[in-house]
Amino acid sequence: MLIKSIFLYCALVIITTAILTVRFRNPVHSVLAVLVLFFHMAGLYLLLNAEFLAAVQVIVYAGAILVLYLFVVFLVNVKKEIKTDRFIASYKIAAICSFLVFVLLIAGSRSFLIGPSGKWTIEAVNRITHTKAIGSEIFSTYVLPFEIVALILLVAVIGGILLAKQDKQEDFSIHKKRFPQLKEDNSA
Amino acid sequence: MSRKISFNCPVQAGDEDRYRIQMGPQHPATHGVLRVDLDLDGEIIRKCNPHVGYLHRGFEKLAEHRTYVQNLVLTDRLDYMAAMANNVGYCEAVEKLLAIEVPQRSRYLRTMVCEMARLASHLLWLATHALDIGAMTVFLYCFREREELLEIFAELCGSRLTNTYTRLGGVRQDVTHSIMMKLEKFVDSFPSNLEEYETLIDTNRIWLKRTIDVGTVGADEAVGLCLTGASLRGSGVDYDIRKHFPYAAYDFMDFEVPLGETGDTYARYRCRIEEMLQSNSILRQCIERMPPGPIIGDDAPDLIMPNKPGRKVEVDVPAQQSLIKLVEDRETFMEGDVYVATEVPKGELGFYFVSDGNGTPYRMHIRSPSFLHISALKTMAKGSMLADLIAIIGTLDVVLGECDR
Amino acid sequence: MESTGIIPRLEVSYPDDVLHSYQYCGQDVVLTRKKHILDICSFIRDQCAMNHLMFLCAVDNSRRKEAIGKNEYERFEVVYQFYSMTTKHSIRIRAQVPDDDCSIESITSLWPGADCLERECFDLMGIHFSSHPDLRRILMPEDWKGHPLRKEYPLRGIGEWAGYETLKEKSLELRTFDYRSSQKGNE
Amino acid sequence: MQILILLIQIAILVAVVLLHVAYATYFERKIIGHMQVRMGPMLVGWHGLLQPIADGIKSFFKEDIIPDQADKSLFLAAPIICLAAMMVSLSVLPFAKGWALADINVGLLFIFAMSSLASYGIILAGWASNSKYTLLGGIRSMAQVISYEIAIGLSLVGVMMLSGTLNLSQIVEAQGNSFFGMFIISQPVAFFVFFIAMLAETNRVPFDLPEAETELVSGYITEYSGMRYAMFFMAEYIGMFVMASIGVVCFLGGWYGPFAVPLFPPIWFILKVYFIMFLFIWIRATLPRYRYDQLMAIGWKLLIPLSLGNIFITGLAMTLAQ
Repeated sequence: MLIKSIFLYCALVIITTAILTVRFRNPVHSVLAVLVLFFHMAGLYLLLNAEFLAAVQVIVYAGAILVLYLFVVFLVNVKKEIKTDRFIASYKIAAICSFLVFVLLIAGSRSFLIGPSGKWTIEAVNRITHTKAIGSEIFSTYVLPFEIVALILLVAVIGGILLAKQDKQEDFSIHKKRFPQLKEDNSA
Repeated sequence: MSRKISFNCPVQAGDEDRYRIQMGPQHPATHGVLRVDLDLDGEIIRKCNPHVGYLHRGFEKLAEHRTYVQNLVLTDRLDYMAAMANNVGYCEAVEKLLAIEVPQRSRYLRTMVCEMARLASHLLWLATHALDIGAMTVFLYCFREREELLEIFAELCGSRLTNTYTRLGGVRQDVTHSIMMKLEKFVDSFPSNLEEYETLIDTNRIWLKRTIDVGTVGADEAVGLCLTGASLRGSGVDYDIRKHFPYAAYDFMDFEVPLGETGDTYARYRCRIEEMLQSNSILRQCIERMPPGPIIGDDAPDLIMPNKPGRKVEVDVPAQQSLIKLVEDRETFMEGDVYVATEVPKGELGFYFVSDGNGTPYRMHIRSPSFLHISALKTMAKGSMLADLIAIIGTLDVVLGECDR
Repeated sequence: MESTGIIPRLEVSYPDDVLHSYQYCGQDVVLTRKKHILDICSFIRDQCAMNHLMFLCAVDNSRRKEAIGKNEYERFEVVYQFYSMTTKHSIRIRAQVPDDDCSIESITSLWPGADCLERECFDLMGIHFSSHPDLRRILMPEDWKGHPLRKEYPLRGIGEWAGYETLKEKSLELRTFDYRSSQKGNE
Repeated sequence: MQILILLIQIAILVAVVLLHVAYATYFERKIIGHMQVRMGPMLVGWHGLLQPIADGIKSFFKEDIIPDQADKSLFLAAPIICLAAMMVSLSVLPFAKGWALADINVGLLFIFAMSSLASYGIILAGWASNSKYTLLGGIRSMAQVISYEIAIGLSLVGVMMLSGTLNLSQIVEAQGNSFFGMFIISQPVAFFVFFIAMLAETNRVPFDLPEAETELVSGYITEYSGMRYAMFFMAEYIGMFVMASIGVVCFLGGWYGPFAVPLFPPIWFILKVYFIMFLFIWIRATLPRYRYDQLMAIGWKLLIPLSLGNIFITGLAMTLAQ
C-alpha cells in the first residue's frame, strides 16, 4: 500500500511537472520543473530497487546536464525567443505529427513486459547489489553497444575541445612563461 | 505572426549584447569611490571607463582664496596615506617660489618623514593589493608594521594621518630621543618583517599566476600614459624625482632606484618591495647623519610657533590675521610661476604655482599621480579579465583623495 | 631644470608662434600662440627628446597683474610642462587661448595620458580641446553648469547642483524605512 | 515506533551538526585570528565562546530584505535548497560502526548527488537576485561545480575499486583497523586530487571565486541578508563538514584510531574531520585566490587527467595482483 501510494505520488508529480515545463513562460522556471521531474524519476527507480540508477539519474541529469541547460538559458538572450508564438505554422501539420508520435508510443508500449526479465530476479539483484549487476551486464552482454556509445561521446569531446581551442587563441594568448618559479607548472 | 527564431551565440555577440557592469563607487576593491564602467564579454573586459570625481573638494579653487601657509593643511587631504610626503612637496614648491632657505637639520627631518610616509603608504598598498588578490593574512601583517610608523607620527606631530608636519622654511617640531629610539628599533626589525610577507606571497604559485603578465605596460607606453613612480619603474624606466631633482636631503643619501623589466603587475610589486628596503636604508642614514641645528629658518613666515626662538607670538591678534599679515609683508613675493615635483609614494606629485604678488596663490595646480594612473586604467585593463582589473587597480596604487583633489 | 638652448631652437622653428620667453627660478618658459601647439609639442617630443609630460593645466589670466594690458596675453592659457628623462632638460609652454575662441588642439595623439588632464581643463576651465576622443566633464557632475576654476566663478558656487533636489527628495522618501522613524514626520 | 526512533535520531543529528557548524565558524575565526596576530572574537562569553550563538540570534532577527526586481519565489527558495541538500547528505555518513542513519548501498553516490543539488541553490540565488554581480557569481559557481564534480568523482573511483563497494561503512571496513590499510597510503594521487577538488567543491579559498569579495562584492549572496544569508553560511560549513567526512571515510580510515575509545566511538572520526577542517582554514589564511580561467585550467588539465591516470594504474595493479 505504501509502495503503491509513493508510486502514485511520483507519477502524478512527473506528469504535472512535465506539463508545467512546457507551460511556464520563464525558461528558468521550466528548467526547475524538469529538475523536480528528474527527482521523482529517481524515486521511481528507487521503488524498483535500482538505487544505483537513481543516484546516477540525480548526479548526471540533475547535477550536470540540467545545469548546462541553465547555463545556456542564462547566456542566450531569451527575451527574443519568447516572442516566438509557435515553431510550426500550421495546426494541421502539428496535429498529424503529434498523432504519429502518439501512435508510435502506443505501438512501443506493447513490448513492455511486466515483472523482471532475463536471469536477474529481484533476489539475485539484491544479493550481489544493483551496481555490480549493472556493471557485469554492461561489460559482458552489452559490451558492443557500450563501446559504440563511448566512441560517439569521444567524438563529441574532441569536437568540444576543437571549438574551445579556437576561442583560446583569441583571448588567452598572453600567457608566456618567463619566471623560473613557474617552470614545472603544467597547468597554465 | 513572427516566426523568426534567433540563436544568439554569446561568443560573437555584438556591442548591444555585452554585459555591462558598474563597478563602484561602492565596491570593496576600488580603493575608495572610484567607479569603473565595464563592458564584459563573459569575464573578459572589452571596454573599461573609469569615472572619478566623487571626492572632488575643489582644492585648486579653494587655494586661490587662502594664504600659502593656510593651504598647507589642504595637502594633508590629498594622499591621506602619506600626508607627510604631500606636506614636504607643497613646502618645497612654495619655498622655491618665495626663495626661502631651509636649515640642514629640517631637510634631514623632511627626508626622514618622507621615507616613513613612503613605507607607511607602501605597506598599505601591499596590504590592499594582497587582499584584492585574495591573500588576507598579508593584509593584517602589513598593518602591524604600519601601526608602528603611525605611532611615531603621532608622537612627532600629534596626529596619525593628517600630519601638517612641515612648515614653510622648516618643520614644526624637532624629534625627541624616544622617537629616534623607536625609529631605530623599527628600522632594525623591518627587513626581517618584510621577509615574512615575502614568504607568504613572493614565490607563491598562485600569486605569481595572478600577477605575472597581468596589466603589462611597455616602457614607451608607460611614459606616454604619464605613469610615474613605481608604476613607471616597473616597466624599466629610470625616473625617480629624488634622483632627477633632488629635494630635501636626498642629495646626501645613498640609495638605489629599483627597476623592473617586464612592466607587469609582478614587476611593479617587486619594485615597491625593493623600494621599501631602500627607504629603510635611507631612514637608517637619516638617523646616523642627522645634523644639529635649528629646525626652521629665520626668515620663515610664521605660524603659531611657541618653540621658535627669537620671535614673539602676538596672542591678542587672532592667529589667522597675524598669519595673513606676515605673509603679505614679505618682500620676496614676485610675479612668476614655478613647478616643483616631488616623489611621493604614488609617483610624481607636483605643484604648479602662479603668483601675482599677493599673499595667496593666483593659481595652484596639483599634478596628482593617482589621477593620471586612473586614466591609464582604460588602456591597461582592456582585454584582461575581471579579476585582473582588480589586480591592476591595486598595482597602480591609486588614492581617490589625491585623484579628485 | 637647467637652461637648455631649446628656446632658441623653438624661436627659429616657429618664429610666428613664440611670443616671449623667460626664465624664472631656473625654469624655462615659453609663451606661444595656440595655433600650432600640436606641432610645437611634437617638435619638443621628437626633436628635443622630451618624452615626459609632467603636467598640463589651464590658467585664467583675467585678473593676473602681469597679464593686464599686455598684447601677448589672452584670457586663458594652457600650460604644458615637458621633461626629458634622458637629457634631464625641462621646458614649460604657455599657450595663449583667447576668450572668444576658447579651444585648442588636443595632444592626446602624442601623449595618451593627456586624456584625463585635458578633460579636467575642459571641466574646470571650459577650454575646448579639438580632436580629443572623449571630451566630457570628469570631476564635476555631467550636468554641472559653469566652469569652477574661472576667476568670475564664486568660491561658494552658484546654487546647488541640479541633481541635489531630487536626491534630497529621494532621501526624505526613503526615510520612512528608517529603523527609528516608525512615526512619520518628526524631522 | 521505528519511525519515531528514526525521527529522534534525525533530530539529534541535526542539532549536533548545527552546533558543530556554529562552532566551526568560531574555530575558523579564532584560528585565522591567531594566524594573523590578532585575537579573533573575544567579547561574547569567555574568549568569545558564545559568539556563534550571538551571531545566530542576531541574524535570526535581522530584516529579510528581498530586492524589488528579484524573482521572489526562487529568491526565497534558493538558500533552503542549498541547506536542505547539504543536510540530507549527512544522513549517510557513518560516524562510527553502526552509527549511520541510513547505511545505504550507494552512499558515496548519494553524497555526490546531494552536493550537486546544493549547487542549484547557489545558481538560483545568483539568478533570482537579478543583480549583475550575483549572476556572475552564479555562473562561475556553475562552471566550477560541473568541472570539479567530475574530478572529485573520478578521484574516488580508485577507492571504490579497492574496496569494491559504494557503501561508506564498508569502505571504512575495507581499510581495516591499521595504519597502512588506509587508502591514503595506497591512493596518494587520488587523495591529492580529492583534496583540491574538495576545496573547489565547497567554494573555499583559493577557489572561492563564486563569492570573491574583491571582484564580485559577495558573489551570489550579495543581495541576501539576515537568516537567509546565514543559511548559505551554514550550508557552506555543512558542506565543508561533509566533504571532510568523505575524505576521512575514504582515505583516512574512518572511525578507526590507534586505540578504541569505549564510551564514545566516533571520537577518532571527529578528530580526523576536524583535522581536515583545520587544513581548510589554514589554507584560507595563507593562499591568494585563483583567477577564473586558471581555476578551470587546473580542474580540466591537471586534476581530471591525474585522476584518470590513477584509475588506470589502480586497475592495472589490481589485475596484476590477482
